[in-house]
Amino acid sequence: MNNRKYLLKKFMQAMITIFIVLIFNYFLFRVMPGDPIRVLIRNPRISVDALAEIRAQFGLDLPWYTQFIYYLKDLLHGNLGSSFYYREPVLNIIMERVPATLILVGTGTIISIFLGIIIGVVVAWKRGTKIDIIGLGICLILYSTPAFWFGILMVMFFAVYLRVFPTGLMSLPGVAYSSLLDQFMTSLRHLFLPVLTFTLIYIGGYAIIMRNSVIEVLNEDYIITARAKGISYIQLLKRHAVPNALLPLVSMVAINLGFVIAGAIQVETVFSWPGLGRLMYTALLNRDYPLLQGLFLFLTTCVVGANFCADILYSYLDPRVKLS
Amino acid sequence: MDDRNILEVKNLEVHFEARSGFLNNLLSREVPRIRAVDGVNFNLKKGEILSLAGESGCGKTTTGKAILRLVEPTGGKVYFRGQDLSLLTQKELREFRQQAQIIFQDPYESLNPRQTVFATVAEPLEVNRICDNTKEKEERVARALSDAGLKNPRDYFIRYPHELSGGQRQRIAIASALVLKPKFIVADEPVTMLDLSIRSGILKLMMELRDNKQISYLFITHDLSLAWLISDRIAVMYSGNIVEIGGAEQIIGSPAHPYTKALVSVIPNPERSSGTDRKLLEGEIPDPSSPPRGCKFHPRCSYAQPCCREERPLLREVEKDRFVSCHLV
Amino acid sequence: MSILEVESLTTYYKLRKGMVKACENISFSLEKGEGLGLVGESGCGKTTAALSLIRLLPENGEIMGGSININGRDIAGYTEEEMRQIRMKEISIIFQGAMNALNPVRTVGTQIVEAIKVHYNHLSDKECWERTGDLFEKVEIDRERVRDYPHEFSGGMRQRVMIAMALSCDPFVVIGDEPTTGLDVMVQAQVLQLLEDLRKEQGLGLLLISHDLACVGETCDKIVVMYAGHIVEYAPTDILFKQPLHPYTKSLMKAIPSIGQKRELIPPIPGSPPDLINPPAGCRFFARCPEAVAECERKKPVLVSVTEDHHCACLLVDSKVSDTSG
Amino acid sequence: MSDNRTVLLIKKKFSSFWKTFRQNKTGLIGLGILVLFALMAIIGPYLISYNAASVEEISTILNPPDSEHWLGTDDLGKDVLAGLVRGSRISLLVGITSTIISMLIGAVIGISSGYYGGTIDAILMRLTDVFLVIPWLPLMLVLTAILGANLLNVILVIGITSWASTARIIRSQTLSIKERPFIERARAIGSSNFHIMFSHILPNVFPLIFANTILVTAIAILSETTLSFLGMGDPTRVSWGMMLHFAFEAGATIIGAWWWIIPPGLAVVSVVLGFTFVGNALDEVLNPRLRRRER
Repeated sequence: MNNRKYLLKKFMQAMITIFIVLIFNYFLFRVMPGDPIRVLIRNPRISVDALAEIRAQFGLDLPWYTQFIYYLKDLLHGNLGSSFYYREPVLNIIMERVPATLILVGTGTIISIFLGIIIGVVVAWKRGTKIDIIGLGICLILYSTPAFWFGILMVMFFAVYLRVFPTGLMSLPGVAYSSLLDQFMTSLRHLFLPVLTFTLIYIGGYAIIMRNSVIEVLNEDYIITARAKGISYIQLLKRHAVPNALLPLVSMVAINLGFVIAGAIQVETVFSWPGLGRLMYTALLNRDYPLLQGLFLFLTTCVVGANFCADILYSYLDPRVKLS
Repeated sequence: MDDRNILEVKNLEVHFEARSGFLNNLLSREVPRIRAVDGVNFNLKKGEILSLAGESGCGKTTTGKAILRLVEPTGGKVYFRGQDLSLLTQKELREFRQQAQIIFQDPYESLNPRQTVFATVAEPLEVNRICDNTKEKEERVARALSDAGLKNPRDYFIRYPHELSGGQRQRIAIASALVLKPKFIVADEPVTMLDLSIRSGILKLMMELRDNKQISYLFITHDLSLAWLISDRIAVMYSGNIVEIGGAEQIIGSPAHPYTKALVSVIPNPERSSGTDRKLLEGEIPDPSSPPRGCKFHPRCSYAQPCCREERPLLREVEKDRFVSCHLV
Repeated sequence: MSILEVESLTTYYKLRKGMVKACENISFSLEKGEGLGLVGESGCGKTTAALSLIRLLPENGEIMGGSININGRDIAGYTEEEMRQIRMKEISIIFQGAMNALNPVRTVGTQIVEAIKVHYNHLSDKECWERTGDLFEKVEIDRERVRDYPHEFSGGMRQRVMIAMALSCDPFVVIGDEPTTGLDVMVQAQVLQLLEDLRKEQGLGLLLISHDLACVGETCDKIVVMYAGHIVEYAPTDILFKQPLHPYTKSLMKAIPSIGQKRELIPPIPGSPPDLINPPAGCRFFARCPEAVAECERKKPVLVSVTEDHHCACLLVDSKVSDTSG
Repeated sequence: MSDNRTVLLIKKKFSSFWKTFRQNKTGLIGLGILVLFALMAIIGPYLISYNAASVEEISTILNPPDSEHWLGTDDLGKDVLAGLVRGSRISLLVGITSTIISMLIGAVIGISSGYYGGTIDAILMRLTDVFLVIPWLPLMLVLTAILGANLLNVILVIGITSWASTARIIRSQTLSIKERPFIERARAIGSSNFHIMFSHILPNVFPLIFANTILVTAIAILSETTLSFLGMGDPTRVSWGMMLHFAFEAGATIIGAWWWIIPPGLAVVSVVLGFTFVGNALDEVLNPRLRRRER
């Protein structure tokens, strides 16, 4: 199979996935117990006529397939409906929150992958020694720790007990900054704890995957071939073991995005970080269904997109995939 | 049908469609066909051992499996004791499978690692609901094991394959074929994975079973010297076809087809000083999805004539019971 | 002087259950341009011996004693760093099953260039690739194919790539560890022919490890037969085939179907090789030997010269020898 | 005779399994942790009483640990240790039952998809992919929000959202087993598809399923904790996650009531670690793939 065909195939698969998610998403919010309109209106004494009018207004009197087509049409125009709670278009609310999450998740993920790889390689290299046992132990503990609880511990220790970092939020509300540098430093201080939490939580997972992957690669025959060439151990790691071990990590990182989002929800909730995760939490508390639906669709599309990118990357890294 | 024959294979064809998913079908129209077996003809007499020899990818294993309908043939006919196998009902197919069994190459792989010896050998009886009586079943399993040359068969009952040696495992595999009392066995490279010192034991066993139980064998092998050693006749396959078939001594002693000649010449022979009179072929076997026009062997054949490039030769009887498919013979 | 001289090499594996005495007191020598076959059944220690020579044993394997002389220098005590310097440059190895022996995600060319660069660091990139192309032609592959990936080659072709790699730094000694196992007869013959031609052309010392006595007999000048970690017989090929002395060698010979003679199945060797963690005190072949006498169970045979270059480790042969000489 | 044989077989299998497992130190530590928590869940609640403080006893609210309340009290004056003990029941119950659901779905889909191949495989794998890429926590949150937060729903939701990776692993294992000659042998003796799946594929993927079950239990317990913390747990059945939810909502972080925060979290970490240790050990013992090459 050539490269274009491979990409086309992967693209089609991604599209099918998104479509299934769309259908799923659409029906999910229509099987809610009770009448969605009643949930929406939250006024038990509304008259029957008024109800019918609202029903017609939302198109709920139409057959389900017509409704579904309207829904798709709206989606194409970027219309995700409007939030009960904020009384604003869902898309606007989401877009407002994207940067905050990107900063948190982006820095956290990059640092944790980078450090995870390094730790994984070192631990695999020293396998069987004390470094391996201690490193692996710490990684497993981090992997087993709920993100929110770790965040709470961070807050309690650094913000409440030591008082060196703020307990949460992205900036102090209503404070005028003396300079741009000051503002930057304040932001950095607010960013520190959430990013630290986020990074530490995910380092463990990445390091364990990397360790197992490196050990598996080190057992391959081509490693012995490479050693038979007389190359040094460092070169062996650099040229064969690590690049080949990184391959499974590429797809793992993409699949793990779901976990990363889970982490974002927890960390943002604990640190009152004004991103998508916290938005999801408040939407849940307020039972703000249109917002939830929009968020859910948005996040899923992001993960599907990331997986597609990982597939493209993978096809460049591993010449074998195009063949199968 | 000649009733001295237990098996007659006529124009057997197995063409695979190159595996592709739903999306691939959508994206590309042409589906390459792999011609694994491309018109194979032979007969097997009762109590005979016929070797099917050739390099990997020549279709010898697929032929064996297609005869047992473990792979569905896409063309041609197979008659077993005069019965057309393509017309069997599910029930008849089950009955056929009790008479025709297969032994695989790798005794490490052909036994389920999580089944005990008893479970493995008794399974054919259970699957075919042959005997429900536990005592009788144990009796038959024990007999099959001792027929396969294992002393004190009951000691093996609760052992697992990994506790046994390679030779013992292959005997277990043979026992699980024997328990159904078959009349015909396809032996797919049964000794290839075994050490030289164990091989002759398994081969001897197969010969004894032929003599005592009148079992006919289709012996699939890549090793011509082995084929010569144990079989009555040899059929040499190349790229999905039989190129030569005849008595074992004749095929090895005076090969007729250029391919057979080359194969015979490379049989390792320590008595010979190195390298002399070996006919090394250039290149490799053709891609089974696009075999060359004319004789499939012509690109590698040193005797090739213009007609070889155009016309595909048929299997012709050149002397009694000796068939060759070559324009030049 | 021999380019490779191995003297009582002993290698063990550490397992939880104990030491596996995989290879004991192995001695042989290899001259320039000579082919030596190391033959035996699975688990006889032939691969262990090969891996000991180039010091690529698994982590639990350890050389317990003996010397390995390459061009007169004993490398048995070399550090890993010193070993690195001579691998490929003086001694190289061709592994079996070439699919996994090559890194699947790098072109075969890069993998050979990598080897050249380690040992010829004065060469430029272009010269390295030039050299790789030349090597490809030497092993009869189109030089353009250096840019292909391993999965784009057939099994026989990959084995040729492995040979090209093994020759890339002009070693004196090449070890072929079952280089043709798993290949078809015709391809096997092609590869063996190629190895033989290269050996004679370049004056390589070729150590061919195989389970197939017939194959080795056809391509090698001398043969070492191993059983259960010991050398049982060591002789020039023609002498060995004409006059095998050790009972094990004799039964191996008989097991090869000899075309042109009478078709008959010889009786198999009964039993199986001994457990190498607790090997028997006497001859390791005792339990399966058709000619064994009571003494064999207790007394360990040593490798003795029967004639000048015919060596055998068997008490029966030993006594005959001492009879005639005494 | 044949019953006798079965007993012998089971004995033989178990003793050889235990012989290898015993050598795995982390596996033993994990097993120890799990046994401890299992005991705590089974008999713990009978030993410690768990009552809210009455109005007069206002002084017992939010007390740090002392001799009477070893782990202090919460904002209602309840004993944290007692809460921890009761919570272990809920957390383990949810973790184990939802894992069983998840494994059943995963195994059925994985085996049938791998064994039948073709269109069935294509459809099932698309479905699996969808479940694999849908962000897992939002899906669970949304589902529980819609279905209503009670214990049964939490179990169901965790069960039906966490089977995808299991199905993938089992499918690929099935695919490789399907290609092995003993399956063809089974077909050659006339076995039906059902027979082959049940007596040949299943026993060979079972070790993988088993090890995976233990590992998934760890994830299920983490999921339950997170779900509850985010307010989607059953408020009447207080699990460790729910304790943390109440503590967080009551501002225990800011007050510095560490005795209310640390124990439930530590309990989660230990149990998850215990399951992970045992799961990894089982994986190593039953599916020797990562084991270092010897010889």
